[in-house]
Amino acid sequence: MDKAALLLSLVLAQTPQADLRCVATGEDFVYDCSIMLMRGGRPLEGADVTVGADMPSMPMAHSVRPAKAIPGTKPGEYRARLDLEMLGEWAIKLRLDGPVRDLLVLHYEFDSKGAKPSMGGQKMEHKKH
Amino acid sequence: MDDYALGVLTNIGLFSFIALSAYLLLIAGEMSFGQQAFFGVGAYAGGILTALYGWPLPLAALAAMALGALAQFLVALPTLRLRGLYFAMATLAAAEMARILFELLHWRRSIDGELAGPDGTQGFRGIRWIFEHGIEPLHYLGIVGVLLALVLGLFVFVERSKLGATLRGIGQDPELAASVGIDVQRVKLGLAAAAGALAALGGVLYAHHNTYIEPRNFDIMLGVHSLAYALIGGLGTAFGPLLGVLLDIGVLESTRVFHGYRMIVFGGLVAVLLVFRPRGLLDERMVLWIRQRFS
Amino acid sequence: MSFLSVRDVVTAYGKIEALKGVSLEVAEGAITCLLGPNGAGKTTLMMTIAGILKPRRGSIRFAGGEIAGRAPHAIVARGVALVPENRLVFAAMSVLENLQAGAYQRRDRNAVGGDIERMFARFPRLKERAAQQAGTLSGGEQQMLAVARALMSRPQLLLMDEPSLGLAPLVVEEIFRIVAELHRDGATIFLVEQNAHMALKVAQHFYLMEQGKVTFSGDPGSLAEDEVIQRAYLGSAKS
Amino acid sequence: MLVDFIQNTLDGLSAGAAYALLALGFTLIFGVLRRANLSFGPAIMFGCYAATWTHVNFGAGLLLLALITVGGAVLAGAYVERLCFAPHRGGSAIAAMVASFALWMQFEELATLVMPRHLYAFPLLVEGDPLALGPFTLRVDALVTLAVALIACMLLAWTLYRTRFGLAVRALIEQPSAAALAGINVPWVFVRVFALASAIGGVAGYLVVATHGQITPMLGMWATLKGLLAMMLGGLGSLPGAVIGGLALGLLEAHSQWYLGPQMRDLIAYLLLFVLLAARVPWMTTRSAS
Repeated sequence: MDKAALLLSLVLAQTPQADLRCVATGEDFVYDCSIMLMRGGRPLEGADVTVGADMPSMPMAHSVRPAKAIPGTKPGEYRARLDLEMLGEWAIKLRLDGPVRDLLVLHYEFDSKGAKPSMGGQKMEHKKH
Repeated sequence: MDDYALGVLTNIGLFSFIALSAYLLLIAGEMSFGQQAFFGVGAYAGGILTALYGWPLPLAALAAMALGALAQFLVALPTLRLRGLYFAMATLAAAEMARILFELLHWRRSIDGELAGPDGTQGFRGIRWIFEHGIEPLHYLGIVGVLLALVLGLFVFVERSKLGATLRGIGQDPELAASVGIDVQRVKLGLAAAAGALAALGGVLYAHHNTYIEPRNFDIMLGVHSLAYALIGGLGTAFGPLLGVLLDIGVLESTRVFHGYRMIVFGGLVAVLLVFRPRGLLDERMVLWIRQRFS
Repeated sequence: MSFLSVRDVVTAYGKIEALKGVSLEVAEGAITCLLGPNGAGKTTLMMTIAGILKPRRGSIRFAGGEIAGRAPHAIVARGVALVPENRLVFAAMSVLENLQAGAYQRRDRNAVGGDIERMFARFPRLKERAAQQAGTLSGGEQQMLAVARALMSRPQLLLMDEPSLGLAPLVVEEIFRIVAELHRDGATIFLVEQNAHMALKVAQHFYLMEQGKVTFSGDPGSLAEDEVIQRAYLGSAKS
Repeated sequence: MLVDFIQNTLDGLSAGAAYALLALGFTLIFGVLRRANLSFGPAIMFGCYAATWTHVNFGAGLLLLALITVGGAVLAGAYVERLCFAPHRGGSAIAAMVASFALWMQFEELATLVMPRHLYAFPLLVEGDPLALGPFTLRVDALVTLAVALIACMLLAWTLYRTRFGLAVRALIEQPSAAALAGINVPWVFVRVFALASAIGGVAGYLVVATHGQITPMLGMWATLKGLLAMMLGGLGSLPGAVIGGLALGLLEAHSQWYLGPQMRDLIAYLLLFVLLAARVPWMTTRSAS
C-alpha cells in the first residue's frame, strides 16, 4: 500500500484517531495532556473522554487511575491531567463515550519534559549488539 | 460504580483465570512458568476471529479455548515426565518461543478500508467487538463474573469428586498414585489441556476488554505473577488464587495507599507470608478448619 | 557408666511417629548394638542422635551434655560421628578429599595428615585408591571409606547404621573385623544391624527395637540367639 | 564467509564469557540449595544501580564503581538468602522460588523509585575504537570481559578445589546430609555461597553494563533469564557445565543473530533448551531438581 492510499484510508476511517501532546507540570510524573480526536477526517466533538494508562508489560496489574478529560479550546481538542507512577513507556488508554464509544490505545514515552510517541510494542532490549 | 472501579474488578476477574490455570497445575505438583503463553494464544486467536473474520465473541472464545487446550497439550506431551525446575524451564522456553512467534506474526487484512490485525511488535489494535455490539463496561464485568463463577463452580465440583482426590494424590506422590493404578501421564495431559483452555479464556476476554494486545503483554512477568497469586492465596481451594489476585490488585493497587511503593510492600508481604504459610493463606489445613467450623 | 543416654525420645514425620518414646544407654568403651526389623525406627534413631532429624520430645545426653535438637555440626563438635546408612560417600570427590571432609572441623593440619596416614595403614585399599573418585570404589571399599571419614573427626562415640547392608559375606566379615579392632583400640560404638548373628558376636550389650519402641535389652546370651534373630527380622508380633 | 564466522565466534565468546559467569553464580546456588533463585539477576541489577547512583551523584571512577556493583550485589544476595531461602531450607521449593520472585519485584520498584528514568548512561569500560586485526575487529572491552571471566573462573576453581570452604561446598552439592554429618556448618556455608555467587554475578553485571554503557531495570530479568538458560544448557548443578553452557549460549546467539536476526536468535536459544529438555539428554536431567 503506498503512502497516498494509507493517508486516504486514515481520512476515510470511521474509527476515531487520536493524537496526544503532554507537558510535564514540574510535579513528579504529573503531566498536562492535550488530546486531538479526529473521525473521518474531521474533528470529533462532544465526546466524553477518559484517559488512563497501563504499563505495557503488566497491563492488568499496573494501571493509573483514569482522569476525565475536559473539552479544550480548539474543535476536537480535550485536556486532561495524568498522574503516572514512573517515567518510561506507557500505554495511554482513551475511553470514548457519547456520540462514539471506543477504546484507543496509544504508546508514549514519558520523560522529564513531556511525552513523545514510541513505536508501540517495540521491545526494550537491554542489550544492543 | 465509576469506570475505574469497573476496570479494576474486570482485571481481577481476568487475572483470576490465568491464576486458576497455574493453580490447577500446582495442585497436581507441576510448576509452570509458561501459562502466559496460553493466555496469549487465547487473546490472539479470539481477537483475530472477531476483528478480522467477524465471528461473534462467544464462538471465538470457544475456538480460542480449544486452541489454548491444544497448545498446552502439545507442549505437555514431550515435557510431562520432567519434574520440578526442569518442567518449569521447559514451559518457560515454550512460552518465550510463543512470545517471539507473536512478534513475528503479521496477519493483516483490510477491514472497512483499514488494515487491521496482528502486526508483529507493533501489536494488534482494534479488537472492538464489545464496542461494535454496544456492550457497556458493567455488562462486560457481568460476563467476566458469570464465567468466573462457572469456572469456580466447576473447580469446587471437581475437587469434591474422586478426580479431585486423584489430582491431589498425584501432586503429593506421583509414584504412589501410579502404584494404585492411576495413569498419571494421562491425567496430567488432560490437566494440561484444561489449564491451557482456562488461560486462553482469560486471554480472549482480556483482548476484548482492552481492544489492544501486543507480544510483551505475555512475557514471563504475567506467568510468574499468576503463579505467585495462586501460591499466596493458597493451594487448599480454588478460591485461593482468587484471594491472591484480590489482595494484590484489589487491595494494594486500587486503594493506592502505597502509591509508587506498592511492589516493595507487596513483595515484602509475600516473602514474609510464605515463611509462615508456605502453601498460602487458604492452604489445605485452613480449608479443613473452615469446613469443620461451618458445616 | 552411661556415655550416651537417650530418654523418651519421640521423632515424627508429619503425623506419623517413627520413634514413640525410645530410651536406651550406651556405655563408654563398649560396643552396643541395636537390632530390629525393617521399619522399626532404627535409622530414625541414629539420625535423631546425629541431629539430622529433630526429636519432638525427649532428651539425648552425651558425656553429660544435652545434644537433642542441636545442629549436626555442633553434635560432631561434641565428639559424635555417624557412619550413615548406604555410606553416602562424596562420589565425585577423591578418596583423600572424602577423608579431609571428615576432618572438616579440625584445625590441626599436621595431626590430620597423621590421621590420614593411620587410616591408610588400617585400610590399605583406600591408600591404593587415594586419588580415585569415591564413586568408583566397590561397595565394601565405600563402606571402609565411610568409616574412615567418620573416624577423621576423632569421635568419642561412633554411630554405625547398617554397615553390612548390601555387601558380600566375605566383605561383611571384614567390616566386623574392623569394628572389633576399633573396639580393641578403645572406641565406643553404637551399631545398628540387620545381621544379628554377626552383631551379637562383637557386641557387649544389645537392644531390640520394634515399631518405634525398645522391647528388649540384654547381653548376648541372655536370650537364645535364634529367638533374637527371629524377633530382629520379623518382630515379636508375628512369632 | 569465513571471516564472518570467525568474527561471530569471537563476539560470541565474549558475550558467552559473561553468560558463563551468570550461570556459575546460578549453579553455585542451585547446587547447594536445589532451588532456583529468581532474584539472582535483580540482585545484580541492584548492585549496578547502586554504582550508577554513585556515578550520577559523585562521578566515581571505574574501579570504585566495580567494587560498589559487586558489594551491592552481595548485600542484595544476602537479603534474598535470609528472607527467601533460609526459612524454606528443607521445605517447599515452590514457596522459596515464589518468595525470590517477590523480592525481584521489590528490587525493580526500588530501582525505578530512586532513579525514575528508564535508561541511564553507565561509564564505558573502554573508550575509543575497536582494534583492527586484519579483517577482524576486536573490541577492547570484549577482551577485558574474556580476561576477567577467565580470571574469575580460575579464582573460583582455586576456591572450590584448594580451600576448606571449597571442600565444604562440593561436599554439600553432592551429599547434603553426609556433609552435615562430616561436621560442616551447613547454614553458614549457604550464606557464604550466596555471597560468592552474588559477587560473581556482580562482576558479570558490571562487565555487561560497562560494555554497553547503559542500564535499565530490565537488566534484572535479562540476567536471570540468561543465567537460567546457560545453566540449564550446561547441565543443572555442574560447575564446568555452567561455563560450557554460557559459552555455548554466547556462540549460538552470535551466529544465529548474524544469519537470522535478533528475534530468531532468542527463538533458537529457547527452542534448543526445549528440545534438549524434551529429549531428556543425559547431562541435563540426571540431577534431581527440587
